[in-house]
Amino acid sequence: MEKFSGKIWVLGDDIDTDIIIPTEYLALKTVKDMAPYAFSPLRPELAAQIQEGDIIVAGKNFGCGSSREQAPEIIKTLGIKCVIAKSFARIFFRNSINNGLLLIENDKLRDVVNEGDEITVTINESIEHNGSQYPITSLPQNLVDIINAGGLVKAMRKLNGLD
Amino acid sequence: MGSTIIEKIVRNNVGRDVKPGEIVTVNVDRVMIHDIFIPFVASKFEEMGFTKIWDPDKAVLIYDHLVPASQVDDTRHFRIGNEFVEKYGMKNIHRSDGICHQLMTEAGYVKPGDVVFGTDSHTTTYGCVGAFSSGIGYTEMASILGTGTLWIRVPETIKVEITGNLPANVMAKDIILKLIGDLGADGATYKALEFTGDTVEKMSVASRMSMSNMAIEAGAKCALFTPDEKTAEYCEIELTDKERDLVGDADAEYCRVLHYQAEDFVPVMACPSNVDNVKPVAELAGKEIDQVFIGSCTNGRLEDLMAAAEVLKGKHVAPYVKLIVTPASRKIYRQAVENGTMAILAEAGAIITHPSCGLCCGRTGGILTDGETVVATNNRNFLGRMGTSKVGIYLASPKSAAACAAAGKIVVP
Amino acid sequence: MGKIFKFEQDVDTDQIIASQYIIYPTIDEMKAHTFESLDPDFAAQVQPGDYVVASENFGCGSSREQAPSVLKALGVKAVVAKSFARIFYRNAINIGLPVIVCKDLHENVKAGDDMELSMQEGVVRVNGKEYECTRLPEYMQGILDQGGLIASLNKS
Amino acid sequence: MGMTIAEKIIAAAAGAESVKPGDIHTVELDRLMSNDGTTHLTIDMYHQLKNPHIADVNKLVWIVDHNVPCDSVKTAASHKKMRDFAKENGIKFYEGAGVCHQVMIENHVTSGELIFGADSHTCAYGALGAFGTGVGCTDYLYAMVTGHSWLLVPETLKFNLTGKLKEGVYARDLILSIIGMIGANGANYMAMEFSGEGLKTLNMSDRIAICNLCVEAGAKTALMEVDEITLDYLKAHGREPKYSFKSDEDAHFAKVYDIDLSTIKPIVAKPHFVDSVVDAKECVGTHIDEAFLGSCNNGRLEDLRVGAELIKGRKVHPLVRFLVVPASAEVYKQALSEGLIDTFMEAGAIVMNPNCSVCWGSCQGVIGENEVLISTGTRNFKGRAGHKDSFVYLASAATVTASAIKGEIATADMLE
Repeated sequence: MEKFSGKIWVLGDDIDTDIIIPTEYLALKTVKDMAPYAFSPLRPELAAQIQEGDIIVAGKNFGCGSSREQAPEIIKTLGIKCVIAKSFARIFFRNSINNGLLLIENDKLRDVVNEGDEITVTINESIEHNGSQYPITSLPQNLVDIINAGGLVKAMRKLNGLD
Repeated sequence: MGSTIIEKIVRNNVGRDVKPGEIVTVNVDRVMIHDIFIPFVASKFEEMGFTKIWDPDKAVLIYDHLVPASQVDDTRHFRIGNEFVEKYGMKNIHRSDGICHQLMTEAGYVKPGDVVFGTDSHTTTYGCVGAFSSGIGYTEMASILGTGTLWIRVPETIKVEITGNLPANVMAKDIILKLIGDLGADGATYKALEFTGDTVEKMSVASRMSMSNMAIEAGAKCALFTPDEKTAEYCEIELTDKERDLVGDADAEYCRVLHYQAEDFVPVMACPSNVDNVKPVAELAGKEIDQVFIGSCTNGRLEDLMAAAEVLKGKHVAPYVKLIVTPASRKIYRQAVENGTMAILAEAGAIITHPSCGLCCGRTGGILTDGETVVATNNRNFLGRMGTSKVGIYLASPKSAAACAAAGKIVVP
Repeated sequence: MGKIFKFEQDVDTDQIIASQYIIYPTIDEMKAHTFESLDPDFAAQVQPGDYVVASENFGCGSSREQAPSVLKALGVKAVVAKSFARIFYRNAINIGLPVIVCKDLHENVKAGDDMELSMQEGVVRVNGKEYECTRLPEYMQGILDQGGLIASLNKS
Repeated sequence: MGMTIAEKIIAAAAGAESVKPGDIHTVELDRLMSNDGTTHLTIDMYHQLKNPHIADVNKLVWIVDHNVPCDSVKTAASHKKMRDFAKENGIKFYEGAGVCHQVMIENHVTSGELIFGADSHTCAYGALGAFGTGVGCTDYLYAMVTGHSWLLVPETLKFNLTGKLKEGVYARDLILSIIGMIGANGANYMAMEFSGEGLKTLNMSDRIAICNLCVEAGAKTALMEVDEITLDYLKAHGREPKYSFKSDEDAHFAKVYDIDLSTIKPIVAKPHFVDSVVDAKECVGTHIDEAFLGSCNNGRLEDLRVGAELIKGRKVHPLVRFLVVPASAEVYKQALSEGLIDTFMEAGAIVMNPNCSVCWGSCQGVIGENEVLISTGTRNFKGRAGHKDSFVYLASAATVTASAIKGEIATADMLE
């Protein structure tokens, strides 16, 4: 099973899509242009601090609000390897998988970690933090396939014999 | 063991019994794309390498957010949409007939038991006729257009039973607002809502639509009503046995059951800036307002306009207050002309626009500024949704909204 | 001395400042969009003391006072044209932006030329040549001299 | 020496025996109209005055009509400023009641009045024999504070109308023809006066359309002789004339044009000038993206009837956006009761609330890059209806409606 480690950023409950990317920046041309403003209503400095391979750990209802697909695209563009939350809003969950952003549901981790900790994720198995293991429900194979393909567009290109 | 409505719909679609939590691939009966997302859907579709739509007749394109255009780049969406329709042989396109969710049911695109997806979070609306419908992003829409299928996780169901007779000044909107207040903004996330009881059985399809439309504001995946004779009449069909069977079985498993007595409901409003911040209108009475908006896929239907007209007949909108009326569809507009509703609203001083999303999507249609207060019949009151972040948005029923317009302040209808 | 920004005939008020901007709360917020469709760089390039030179019927169209106001706010010293549309003319005088009729200037100058205007003598000087201008009626010169119509209100 | 109508109104307003072109007079104003295009700036200037006050609040009428319903937070702030000021000072205030000039003519203007409007198409009031002229907000503020203003007495051009417009030809074709003939500055600083037997054949709606567009020839004002039609209109709206002036026999006119109405043909003004007029037939076949029936120029009941009659039983071309926007709430209500609104809705038109709409081109029905609009609005300047690289053709309600049906510029006689 694929295994990776990363430094974590810790966020609270109900991180809505307007916090992930406020409407006023949605008109910018590309997701790359929008990325510096990610999480700006809450933590304006955060986008600049995130490093490739970092992990977000959040509370419940992450990604609630509108169906804007830019939200997961931006998180991915910032280099976030995966988001671990107590729960995810439905449309955000789908949009993330489709854009190849890994989401993991776990209702205990958020309450024991501190920002800056390092954790290790073994996909479909567990999260390791300070020697403790937190099991993760395995994602169905079709979703793993989409993520592994790098998102739905790439998966479909493969299906159509293009890549 | 019995099944809930959503379990039956999915079972009928995939041809075997399913249980909540399971991931299955469904065959899609209909999809809806609106003008805001068509450029993205079109480019993703081609990037994926598809050369034809799996079944062009099952796709519907509706221009509603940008009608009429308010910014110079808006018509680009129409141009791209028109090209897409032409290139892939789509026939179902509405360029100025009203709001997508209204047209999907009104124009007969959705039938009981159908599995439908749309590029809009309020796609939950079609549960009013017993269809499973839900909002998705534009990338997934592109893949459905190519494959005709989508994976879904079978949701658990929350049953909401309402019995008894509603007070005269209470509308379906008051019920759904109260429910969202009770459930909270994520109280139904991933879950299906199922409405039952003699109160909803007595409701028109239009009223049911207001409720299924707003289910997303509690996070729900879908919100379902059992198809009945009213549904059949609305959809202009005869119900089949399979459709009649779309009822939650007595021994079905629900993750939660809520019961409400209709007589207990009072007019309520969702206060700034969360849909679950719900309070009785009586507690808010007296607050001065600047504008009233009656319209949207939540409450822009004939019965809503008629309810407003009944309140406003022989009265006039209060001085310095604007009443903006945006019917949900061309058909509704014409019916309201025909039965005299429009004349009453016009006489009362309403600003009546063409059917479209209007103010609800916050691009035009009555934008407000700092310190202003609006009472609106639509579905969201998020910070900044209708102008600056210092605009107070109160969501209400058409009856409450009309009464406020006449009074110039919040009043109990 | 100021530089010439040259325009042709029938420059209407929508070209000077388009409808979508005139509703902006203040002239300062609008001025960056001056002449946006005819010369998108105008607002960035014009310096205080520069001139707008045009042919016939400058400022035709709407009564929006924002048109002369954005020119004044950008520091345009005067508009010199073969003729002006009347509402623009009146508005310009009222806000204290000199509008000068000069029949011969337009054909004989090009954009970027240095120009000098003497209102008192009623002449403009460009490239070593002098061009005579039509003098303002005394009444209007009076309004200009006191700094526009509002200034006269504050005096009385 | 006799006087023209314009001279008589100025003389009365100046308290002078007689006036002559070129004189500058201080005049007492009867009415002051302002709309949301500039009022926010007027208010800002008002607050900067040393001694802010209003000479006679009863003369003021403020109308929100340009961006209705409101389309942006900036517009909303401007509207709020205007609404709050009107409320505080007791100024007659309309919002959403229709285009300012139509609202003024329906409710306020009467013959012989001298009216400043902070909008160039204020010259429309000449249809009722009133001297209406467009001014900027500084002029407006000065008049608001003092009750008077300065006015240069204009020369008058006389248009002596004879004959009758042919079937399928409208007042709008007439005024566009006149503007084409005299040019975009052909009446600059002047008054345009219309009289003659031909005038009697034109109803009030025709007359408003004619006077309204005179500013596109540069005119300071437009005036028509007061006659039975004027008096009937005033009476029906519960008003009396202030004066019923006619030009004297020996009045001086800068020029007199004789126009036989029967010679007028359907006209189109091509992009980007109102005086670029051609026979409508020359534009037939030009692709269009949008059509607009409305505005203070051509959004009255009579215009809607013309459009509705043509489109009844037909459909708007699927790729054309056909905006129908009544000029006022009164017009809307009448059109509703006559069934015109339903006819347009049945045909697939987009029927908007009474307001300036795409004629003003900043918020409703704006057109995109390289798009083409055929319009009954007042102007076809470059970028007027949206993108700077877009195109506006002006034509009558009949030509606009026929084009909306065909999907390209067409005249009404081309409909099967």
